[in-house]
Amino acid sequence: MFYREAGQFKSSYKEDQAIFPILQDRIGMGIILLIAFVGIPLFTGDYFIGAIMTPFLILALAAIGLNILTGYAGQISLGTGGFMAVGAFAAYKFATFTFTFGGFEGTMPLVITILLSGVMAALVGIMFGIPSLRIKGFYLAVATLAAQFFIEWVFIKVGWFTNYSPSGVITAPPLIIMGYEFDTAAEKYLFTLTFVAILALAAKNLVRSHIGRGWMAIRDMDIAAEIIGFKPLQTKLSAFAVSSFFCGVAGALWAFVHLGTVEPEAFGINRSFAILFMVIIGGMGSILGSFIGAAFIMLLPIFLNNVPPMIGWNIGVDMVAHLEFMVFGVLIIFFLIVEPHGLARLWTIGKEKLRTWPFPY
Amino acid sequence: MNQLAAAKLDSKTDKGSLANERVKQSPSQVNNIEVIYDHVILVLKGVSLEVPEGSIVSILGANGAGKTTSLKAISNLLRSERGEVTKGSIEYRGNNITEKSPAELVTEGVVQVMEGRHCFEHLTVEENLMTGAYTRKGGKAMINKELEKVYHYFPRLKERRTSLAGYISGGEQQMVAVGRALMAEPNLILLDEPSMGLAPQLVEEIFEIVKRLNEETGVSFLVAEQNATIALKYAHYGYILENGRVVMDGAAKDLSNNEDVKEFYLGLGGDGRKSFRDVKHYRRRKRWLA
Amino acid sequence: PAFAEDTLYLPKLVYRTGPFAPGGVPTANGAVDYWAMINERDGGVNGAKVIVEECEFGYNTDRGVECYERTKNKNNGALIYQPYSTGVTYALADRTRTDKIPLMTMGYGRADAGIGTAFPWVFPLMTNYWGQATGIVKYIGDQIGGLDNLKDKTIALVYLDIAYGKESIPIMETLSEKFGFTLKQYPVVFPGIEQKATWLQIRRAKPDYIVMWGWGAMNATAIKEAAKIRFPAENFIGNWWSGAEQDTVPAGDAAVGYKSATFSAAGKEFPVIKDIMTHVYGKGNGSGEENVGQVLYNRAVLTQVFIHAGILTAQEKYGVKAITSEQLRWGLENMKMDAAMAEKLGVAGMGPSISPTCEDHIGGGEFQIQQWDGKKWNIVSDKITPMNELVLPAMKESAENYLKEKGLEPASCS
Amino acid sequence: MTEQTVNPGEVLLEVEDISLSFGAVRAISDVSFDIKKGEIRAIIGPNGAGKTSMLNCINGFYHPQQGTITYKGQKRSQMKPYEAAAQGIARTFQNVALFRGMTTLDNIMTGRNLKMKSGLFSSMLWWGSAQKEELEHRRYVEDIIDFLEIEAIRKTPVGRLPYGLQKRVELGRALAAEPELLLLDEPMAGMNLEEKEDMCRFILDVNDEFGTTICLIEHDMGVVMDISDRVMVLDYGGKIGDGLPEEVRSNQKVIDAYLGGGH
Amino acid sequence: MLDFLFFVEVLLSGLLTGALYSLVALGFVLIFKASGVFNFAQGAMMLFAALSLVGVQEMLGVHWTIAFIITVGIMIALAWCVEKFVLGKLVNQEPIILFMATIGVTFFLDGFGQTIWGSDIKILDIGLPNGAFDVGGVFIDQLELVAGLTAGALVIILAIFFNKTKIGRALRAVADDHQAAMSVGISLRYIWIVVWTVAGLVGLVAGIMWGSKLGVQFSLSLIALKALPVLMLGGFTSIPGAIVGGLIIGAGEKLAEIYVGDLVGGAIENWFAYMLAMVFLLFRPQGLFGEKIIERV
Ligand SMILES: Nc1ncnc2c1ncn2[C@@H]1O[C@H](COP(=O)(O)OP(=O)(O)OP(=O)(O)O)[C@@H](O)[C@H]1O
Ligand SMILES: Nc1ncnc2c1ncn2[C@@H]1O[C@H](COP(=O)(O)OP(=O)(O)OP(=O)(O)O)[C@@H](O)[C@H]1O
Ligand SMILES: [Mg+2]
Ligand SMILES: [Mg+2]
Repeated sequence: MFYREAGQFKSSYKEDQAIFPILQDRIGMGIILLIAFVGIPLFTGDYFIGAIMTPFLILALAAIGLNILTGYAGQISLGTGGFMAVGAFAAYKFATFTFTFGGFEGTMPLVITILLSGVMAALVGIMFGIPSLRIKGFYLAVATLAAQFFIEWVFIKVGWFTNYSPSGVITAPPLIIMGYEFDTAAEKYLFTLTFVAILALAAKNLVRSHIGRGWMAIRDMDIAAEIIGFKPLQTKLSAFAVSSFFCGVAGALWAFVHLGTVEPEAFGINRSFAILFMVIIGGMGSILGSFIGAAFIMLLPIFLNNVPPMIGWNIGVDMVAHLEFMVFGVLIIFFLIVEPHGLARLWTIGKEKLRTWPFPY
Repeated sequence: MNQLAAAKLDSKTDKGSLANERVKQSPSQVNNIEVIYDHVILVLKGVSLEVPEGSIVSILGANGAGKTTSLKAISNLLRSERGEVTKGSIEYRGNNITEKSPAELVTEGVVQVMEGRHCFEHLTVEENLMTGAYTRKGGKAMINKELEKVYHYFPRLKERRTSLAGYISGGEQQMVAVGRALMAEPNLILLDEPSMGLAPQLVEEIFEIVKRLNEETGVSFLVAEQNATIALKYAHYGYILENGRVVMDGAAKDLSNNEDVKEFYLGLGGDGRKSFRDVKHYRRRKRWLA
Repeated sequence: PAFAEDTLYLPKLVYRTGPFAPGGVPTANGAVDYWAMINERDGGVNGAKVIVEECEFGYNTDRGVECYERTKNKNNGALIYQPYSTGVTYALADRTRTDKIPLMTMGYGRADAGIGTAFPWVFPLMTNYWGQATGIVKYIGDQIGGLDNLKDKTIALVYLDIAYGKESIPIMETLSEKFGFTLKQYPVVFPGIEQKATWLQIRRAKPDYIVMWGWGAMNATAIKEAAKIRFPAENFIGNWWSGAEQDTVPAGDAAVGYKSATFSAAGKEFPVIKDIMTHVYGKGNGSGEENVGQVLYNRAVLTQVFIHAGILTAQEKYGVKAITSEQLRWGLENMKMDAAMAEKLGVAGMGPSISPTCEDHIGGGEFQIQQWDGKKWNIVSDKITPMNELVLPAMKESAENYLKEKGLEPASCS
Repeated sequence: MTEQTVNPGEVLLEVEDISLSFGAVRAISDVSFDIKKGEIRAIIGPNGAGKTSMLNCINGFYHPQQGTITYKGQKRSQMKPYEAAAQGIARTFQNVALFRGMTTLDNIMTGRNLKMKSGLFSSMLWWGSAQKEELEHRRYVEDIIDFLEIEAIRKTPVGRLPYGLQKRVELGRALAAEPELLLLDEPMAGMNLEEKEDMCRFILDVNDEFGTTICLIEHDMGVVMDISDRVMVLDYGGKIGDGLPEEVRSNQKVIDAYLGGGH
Repeated sequence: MLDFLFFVEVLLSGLLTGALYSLVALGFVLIFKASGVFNFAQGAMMLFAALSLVGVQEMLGVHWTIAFIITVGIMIALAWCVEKFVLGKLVNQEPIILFMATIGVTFFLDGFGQTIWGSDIKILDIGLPNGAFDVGGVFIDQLELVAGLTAGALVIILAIFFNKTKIGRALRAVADDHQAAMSVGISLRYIWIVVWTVAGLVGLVAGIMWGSKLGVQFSLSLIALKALPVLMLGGFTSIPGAIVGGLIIGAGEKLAEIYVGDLVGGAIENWFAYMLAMVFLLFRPQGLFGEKIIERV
């Protein structure tokens, strides 16, 4: 009833191309951003901000990255963790690298550091993307898994990356931008949020540009795509590059903002899987889906874990954990059956229904 | 429905004795069904069809009219398309089959040839045909006999028997799809655009096969076909679908004499068949319902 | 009504599920049972009830962090954390610093965390990995009649190829230079359930001794493989995370004679364990009787005992029952775990006597070597003190790096 | 619009006795024919005669073992499909090959990709040049949509469209590339008369409005005979007839092999 | 000379380990063959099967053979449930969706298994040999020998079952096109239950082998990761491929670890296996024996 585009005429293609053609959506988005930037920092506690929202946003960013590669370009990847690791360790190297010229000595500005680390990840991503020209579908997973394990191994073995810390664990320097240190949970959260918001917008723009269409074309039918003129090499590698860039930045944020220290294992194969799950359950080929998926995969277990105590049902924590696993598994299946194309699609169908409400169809 | 009666009558006349007593059995019926895809897209808005035992019935209609959907509703392949029959019922030989699984239906003799080939790419042509006989009990001998029959219908397939179905030409795939259905010794075959992509003489051929099977073994056919000329030539009875509704039905003969059908489906305007070149840029589009 | 009565809140990060559950369960049980016993027997610590809350994190670092954040402010604030996970330990190092909560990492975590000025809130309270390595080499020396006999010997270091496993490498290299034995390193790919290649190499290299830095499923596998290549079990020495029933029992006969380091004796004869049996299991409570007396169980109990001692010291100094986490830090830095205290807390002979200070969060500490006889672990060496002259400088250096990278000032202890 | 290197009537594409075989199967055996600028050239023949394979050779998806293909006066060696596309060859497919995950609009937009240049970063920002470019092409695509009368399904995912409409969208995608040579593989399969008439109209219009050269495979003799300028007939990979429609129709070989008694 | 012996030994134990991998890989192949589903749950199924075996044995205190039979029953029930509540509802969806569904199954099984059987290490001893032969200085692990033979036998049996019977053809048909398969009367239910059962049993066997190696514990399910390169190298759809792939990967990774690993700091096994598989795929994108990837317009 209230969700109608009726009477909202688009007088130009420009308006029609807008991200949120429908007024209600624009308002909704505005409210969400307002809550995210103002509401949450003001009205919620450290636990929610620091242990829930910040990691959630970072993982969502990684999910966007993978979604570009798997959801939009159709290249299944299990190397996400690896690319995040590249981001994290690259950021660490850049940050701890003090350069001196003309008497002036200092380290790179933080934001540059993080973006550069993304670029590094992109390069590595391109390298491991090359096999995708020949290897397709689930088989491609092998190439990305190779990346995953190889990268992990390199960071464990090559002391240089960790400045020769005996355990191979890196400790991130404090977050200082122009002399201002981000150290409270809220500050760190806002720092992350800004990154994520901007990058998410960039991603959205990208996927609706001709580049994004190229990716989707390759995904849906690579032969036809090539026949109508998309160069497979360029298209696929660009997807790998952009995707890895996002993952790299996410990795850097994870190390610098969330944990403040990481061991290579923090970006192990399980991370890669988790993020793939986020993409699939959230919705392949949907930026919004990346967020929903991240929420589902990361927050739901925590929530489930909190439920029994909340309802004053005290069973052993191990039992709670087992239940958490089972319910989680069941929910995954349940949502797939309700809407195989992911929660994001569920959301759009919901809107469809709203639009035609009160008439069934 | 008196037209239908008529259809039965004249269909009787040109039918083998075997078919004759089959006719007495109750027909396959689709009663006023409504089909919805993805819970939101309403496609069939109350369609009723009837396929008397041992008759050939054809469905005509524009793209998107709902032909394929109707057939899938009968063979119950809708589920796998996230579509569902929300109203009405489907009966086959007197019992309701709306809930039966496609596999069960095949064992009962209802076989669909799907639109757009749907071959098993990684199986050879011969293996494809053999899967057609999956539900049959008989041994190797029987299978080989059937194979020979199909090869006899489509010599082309015999030449390509060992190549993967994924690699054969579009038309060849179409033959495989049809041939596969013939292997299952069906009572009711649902043909979805059998002529698509086939060379002219093969189109004739296919319908000849339909006719022969129908007369010799009394198999009934429900054919969704775009080539109205030939469809009506071979069918006993016809339905015309327009976006989800049956807008006209009657004995094939009557239909082919109907003016509108003539003009819009058979391309026979008042002055015989007009050339595709002379098609006007603006044309009066006839629609039965706005 | 949290303030109605005095309480001490000890959240416990546990992993009773996942790949490391076999080790996680006994450690968790030990801690929980101990405090249950204290509440039962003495009605808390000087009357202050102890609230233990478990939080399951499945050995998964970010879930660990989430647990920490979830619990840290409950019941007027958590007193101390003991994650039993290297990853979480590293991740919490910063957070506990800002939140001013002690982090007990008894026998694991950063090797340099013993430097109180650099890590004012972290308490290894026990020889760290480097110390342990030196100690084990010392023991090997004793076996062959003196460290200088190490000259022409070969020692193989088999370690799990992750952060934890690599901690010992630098010091082992230093040692091999110092004593002239050849050190051969054999990383085992995580999670270490497939080690064929490693053991083929070892069999070829024919080392005199094998030192193992393993954890979880890796240990049992290694012990079995060692037996398969007929390597004498008594020359195979694991560190103290590679020497529990969970490692030897699955290995069956292969494990007989296998040795490992430990700083906590196994067995049920210690008063504290007896009390747990009577006051907890005796009353039909308790979380896992089969674990009682096992190496990891007792180690967890011992850890709690140190915390207990810290609490007592703090209560005494500040004259309050419900102490704060900052007061507990003082308590831990000033407690004396000597014979008397051990006697009082019923752990005489169970663990080392230590006396940490503000600068030194290790406070001495010794450990022993135990051997598996097929049924139980028996102590087979007298107390070994690490070669601190080697260890301390290394720790100091590493700690300084840390402060530099973090841009932190060393905490003052005056 | 790609610049015109050849003027009307001239040979646009010359195929000189090419042969193509897959293992034992001989799909095409030394066939030669040419396509003149601006004509509508039909290829007919029984199923499995090698028609589709021929198109695949022309746009570089298959590489004939023998023979040469000369396009716009230059002999071309093995070329990749996207290179062919870049040279102005567009096509539709026998089994619809649309991008099922995308809307009609996006599908047709992909046809414009060769003309879109804006880079990663400007696309990310969605500002200035990138946006301008996008809108320009959108306008062009909208014209095609109007022309094909598919406004109504602009935003529908093509996966759910009925077969006939999918074929139409595919044509749109090919047109969007403003091709010089348009290859159509059975564009009217699975259409009823009315729709065939529409299709013919589109093809004819494209042909005489943009002067696009068209090479078309079709099994509906009515259509072929009416709209094509010249017809080539393949059978078992070999050429058995070539010439004006009526010539071909009366060619006995063709009648036996293909048309059958019916016609 | 001695070095040559050593080489032989490395090779042998590599091959044997490989056979152990292929035991796990087999399960994946079966299910992929029959429905184009990459079954993420295979590892979990293996663990669950082994857990059930030991659990039943402990609980009822019966001889392992009886426990085995009961476990078979359990695996059949599992297969039935998977079809009924998961796959049956996802007919005709893209492979990646089905893949995700199997992930759901994984989570459930992990939780369920631990709930019933607990998460501590269980000793699995059904009297499989445990030592090693010493053949002229070359050590051969007895257990692995047994495992190798079992794997070989399984492969032969399954290969025959799937290639000679009409079910075999039906399977491939289903994998190609769910809808078309139904339209010719193949009952997906039946096919899937059969296949998942067989896969479950293969999992059980693999579980027994690995279980008696390192005790039945959660880490068992991690073996799946070692099976992936095997699977890809051999081809997702080929039963013989599983064993051949296993042998290649096994031998390859061991040789690499020992002769190359030293030079670069060791522990290269994991990624080397994948790199190796990748190199093979670059030449045969469908794996050694996998079905051709059909590219056609
Ligand atoms: N899986 C689906 N999901 C959503 N809508 C669908 C689906 N399949 C078909 N439709 C819609 O149902 C309507 C009827 O489609 P159907 O395929 O039955 O038409 P048709 O008569 O077979 O057309 P054609 O002659 O082109 O095959 C179409 O408008 C189409 O958009
Ligand atoms: N990639 C391939 N591999 C093997 N054989 C092929 C391949 N492509 C085509 N063929 C064979 O070549 C012959 C010609 O195929 P083509 O698709 O060109 O026929 P067609 O003329 O298009 O027939 P139709 O009218 O049915 O589309 C067929 O027999 C087909 O089996
Ligand atoms: Mg149809
Ligand atoms: Mg063709």
